[in-house]
Amino acid sequence: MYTEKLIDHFTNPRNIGTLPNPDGYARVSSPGCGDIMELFLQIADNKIVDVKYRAFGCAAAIASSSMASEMIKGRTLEEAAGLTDEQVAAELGGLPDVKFHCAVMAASAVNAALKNYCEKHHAPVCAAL
Amino acid sequence: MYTEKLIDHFTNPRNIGTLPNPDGYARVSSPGCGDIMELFLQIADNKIVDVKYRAFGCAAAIASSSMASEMIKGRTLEEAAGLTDEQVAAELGGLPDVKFHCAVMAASAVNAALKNYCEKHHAPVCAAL
Amino acid sequence: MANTFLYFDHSATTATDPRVIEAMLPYFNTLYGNPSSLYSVGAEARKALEKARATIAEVLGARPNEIIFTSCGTESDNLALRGTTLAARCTGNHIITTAIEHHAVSNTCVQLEREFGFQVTYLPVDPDGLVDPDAVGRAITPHTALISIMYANNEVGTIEPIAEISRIARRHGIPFHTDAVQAPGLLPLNVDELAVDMLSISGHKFYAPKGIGILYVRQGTRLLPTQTGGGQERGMRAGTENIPYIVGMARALELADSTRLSEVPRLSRLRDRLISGIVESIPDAILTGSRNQRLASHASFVFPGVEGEAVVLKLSMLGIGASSGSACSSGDEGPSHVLSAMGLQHPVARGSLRLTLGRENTEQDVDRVLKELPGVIASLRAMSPFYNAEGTIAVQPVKSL
Amino acid sequence: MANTFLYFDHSATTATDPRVIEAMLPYFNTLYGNPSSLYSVGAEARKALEKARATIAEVLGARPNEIIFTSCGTESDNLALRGTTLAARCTGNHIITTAIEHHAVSNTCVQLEREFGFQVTYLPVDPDGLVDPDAVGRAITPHTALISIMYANNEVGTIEPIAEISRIARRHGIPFHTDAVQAPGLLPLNVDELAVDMLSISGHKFYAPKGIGILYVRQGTRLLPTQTGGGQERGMRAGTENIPYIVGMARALELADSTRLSEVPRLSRLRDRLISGIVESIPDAILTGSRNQRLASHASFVFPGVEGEAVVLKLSMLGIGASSGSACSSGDEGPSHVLSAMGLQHPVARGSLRLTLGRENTEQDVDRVLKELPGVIASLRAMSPFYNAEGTIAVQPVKSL
Ligand SMILES: Cc1ncc(COP(=O)(O)O)c(C=O)c1O
Ligand SMILES: Cc1ncc(COP(=O)(O)O)c(C=O)c1O
Repeated sequence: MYTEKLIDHFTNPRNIGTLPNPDGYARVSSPGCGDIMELFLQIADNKIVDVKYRAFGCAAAIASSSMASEMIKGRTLEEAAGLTDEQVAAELGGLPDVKFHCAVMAASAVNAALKNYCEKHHAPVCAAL
Repeated sequence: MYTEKLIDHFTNPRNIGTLPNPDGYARVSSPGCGDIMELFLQIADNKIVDVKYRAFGCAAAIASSSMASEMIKGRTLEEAAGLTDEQVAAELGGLPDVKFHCAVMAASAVNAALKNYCEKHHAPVCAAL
Repeated sequence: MANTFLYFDHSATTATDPRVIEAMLPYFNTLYGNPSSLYSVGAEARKALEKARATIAEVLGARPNEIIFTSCGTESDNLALRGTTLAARCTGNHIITTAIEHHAVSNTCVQLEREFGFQVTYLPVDPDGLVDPDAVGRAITPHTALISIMYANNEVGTIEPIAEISRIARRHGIPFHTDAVQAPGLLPLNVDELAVDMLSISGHKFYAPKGIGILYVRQGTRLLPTQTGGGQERGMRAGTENIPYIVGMARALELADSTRLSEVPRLSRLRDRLISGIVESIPDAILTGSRNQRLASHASFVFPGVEGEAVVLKLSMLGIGASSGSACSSGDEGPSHVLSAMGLQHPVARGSLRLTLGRENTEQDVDRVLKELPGVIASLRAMSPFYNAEGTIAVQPVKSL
Repeated sequence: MANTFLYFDHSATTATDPRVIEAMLPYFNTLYGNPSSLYSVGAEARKALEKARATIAEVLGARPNEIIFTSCGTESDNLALRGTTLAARCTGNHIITTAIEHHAVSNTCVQLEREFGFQVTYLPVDPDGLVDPDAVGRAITPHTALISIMYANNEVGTIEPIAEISRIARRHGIPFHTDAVQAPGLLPLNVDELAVDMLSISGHKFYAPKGIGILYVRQGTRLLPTQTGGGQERGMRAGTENIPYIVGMARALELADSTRLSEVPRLSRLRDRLISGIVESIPDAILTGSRNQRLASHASFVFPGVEGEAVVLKLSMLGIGASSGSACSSGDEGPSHVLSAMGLQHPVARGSLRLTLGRENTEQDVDRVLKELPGVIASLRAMSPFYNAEGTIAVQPVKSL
């Protein structure tokens, strides 16, 4: 049911942890099943220079969070702001239908954390979010 | 489902046939499934000296008819008139519940043929029938 | 009496094919996981389940998510009938079926009539057992919730004009179900060509075990599930899946369908030899069912003057397994409803014999039947009050008990 | 990672016992007849069927004609619930059950409510998962048509006071059904001592295959059949009988019941070792279900801060098969209804893990779990937003998507 890539991100999740003073922060939950992702961004020169997260949920939730964190690390805010659930799922090699909401959660966390940063810093990327 | 004795009477039915001028005759059918037994008695000196029958029906019907014919052959009218379905079934070593009506048919044919004889000959055994 | 038992009752059930047993065995105690579980033995079971579903969908020309696994043909019929009619009971209360359906359909209709207020039209058949498609059209009312007509009859082998009838149903927007339990390996099963919305299959009729079935349900067909619980079979049929049998049935259906085009002519030749041999050698033998619209495996007769169970038992003692529709036993008294619907009445209808061919039957087997059967019929007729030496049937009024 | 896979999910399903497979095999392609047929292969099948029925009746202390063979535990539950309530629907429209039944019971109750106008009382349970017999008595109305309460719960292993409750039902003349699917081999099954009118069993929980079940129905209990067709199972469950599985299940039940008195203490010791080992080595681990009124095979927990499926998957990678009630998948979102009924809410309830023991498990197996599990829980907690280093659960309001 899960791809090897997903299992790899579940078994060895990248960027696990928290940042003490994040520039961008979000905590989102998946309605219905109640999975949680908490995302911490450190931003400098319009770039995501560090990213950490914590996740509560099934293997797909953990792997989606890990994958999303990898996909935005080192990217500009504009690049990261475009992240979609489909991209996260595709990068994992696909998700079972019933688990697609995990990719939705991860992409939403990215966008919410970017929005949090933008609101605090009046960054122009906000308009897109 | 059938006893060996029943199978024997089905495979080698005794007293099969008809009598041209029977002293007692009956044709009875089993309601519902429509099995038929036709019984011919030759009677002399208050005794059943010959018996023949034809039967249409399943193995149990044929065997019950055969067994009943054996049980009354050579008996006095009084002896034969007492024949019951339970006796026929018991003599066959038992009948499946759903086939008990076959023994009922055979015993009824015996009683009906005796009655037919008695009515024609005003024999006293009639009262019991 | 020969040593080998010759089996001529393939419409009743078949022996499980050794290749099917082999396909099943690993799923009993190696890959035995519950397909709903997450770890590896469960994952293997789930994979096997979905592979079987895909194989079956392929044979039916269907989508995998249109295949529901059930516990037998009877359950498939029940789910189709109860499921669609109970789902539609606020808008429709009328069912159209025929007078010659298997009891899995007809007794379910009776319960829907008695207990749930449905009205059922039981369409008549002609003396060959054929349903008139025009009669189906005429029976349709604005309240018709379902039409259910079998693909081929189990007692007399007649093949019904399903594709024609289903198109009438479709024009009226009424779901159409067919009991195809007798069809696998003998008739094409493509659900789009047949234009059916639901189709029932039972494993044990084509060399898979007894106790497994399929209901094909076209996407968009509304069904109220009749077995509720865990969400198995997309909520349409709850219960832990019988993986070994499902895997076995998929294999069996594949085998049956892939050998169909070669088996059908072979079986037809054997069947025709059987039919003409019997009709020629036994006086007053009557073929039941259609001569042309007939399953390749199926030969059925009535022999006036005898009773079917007695014939079957005598044949069995001679090492030949056959069956009769006349079983006079619990709950099922009197002659077959199928023969009655075709116009055959007691006592003639009670002299029914069904000989149904299968993979292992040969010409020699057929010849053995042709050698033994005339004597069996003659011996029973000799003691029958319904058959006299001149060969005519003597029916007289009888005294009932 | 060790080579052998350790199976700790016997409440989900079991591997079929080789002795059971051996008992079944002849009925696939040697004695494969249809039990309704007359000739020898059919007679052998019929004999096997009735022998199996007698064996099972003996274990249950029942009469053979009170045993109905079904296709699974789910069907048994469905037949008991639908069968009695639909038969009684003119006089009674009320059902009493509990909030912790298997979905085979609870979802059937939901359908009876939504589609057939029944009223259902779902009795609460205490934090151990126990039903209060007095609450059953209080819930009875003049319209109560059925009481259905499980013998032992599949998620938390709690054993319900069935014998006490059934006597209350009997005093009121209300039929009492128990889902005993988790009981064979672990609890006594005598239907008179339990005083139950109906009892459900599923083969695959005691080393018979998936896809076969039993419903015991006390003589005199009124049921409307839910699967109609041929007259099999005395008209209570139509469909050609699955002889191999029926024979196998009889053998399996015999084996399970005859080893029960020796297996229960052995399993209890393993279970207790598992429970105390886990509770001692994993911070904040909580045993779910009753400590004393508990199946000998059953250990279940919640681990705050983690999610059950993730735990199960990690254990599976370490070669240990377990399960979780938290499966967040189609149709079954959110935490288990059983844990909710016991007062455990999200997110704690989602950290559930069930380890259920079986015949082949040893002390070494238990010790392997005790060695691996703490690391699994710790690694998941390390990434959890619900669990901080101090070991307390931090639940904060969250932004929903
Ligand atoms: C036409 C037809 N429909 C339904 C059934 C019932 O199938 P099953 O025996 O699998 O319940 C049968 C055979 O028994 C059949 O021949
Ligand atoms: C308590 C309980 N009832 C019913 C069932 C359903 O049985 P089956 O899987 O045979 O449909 C199960 C197991 O799945 C169970 O644990």
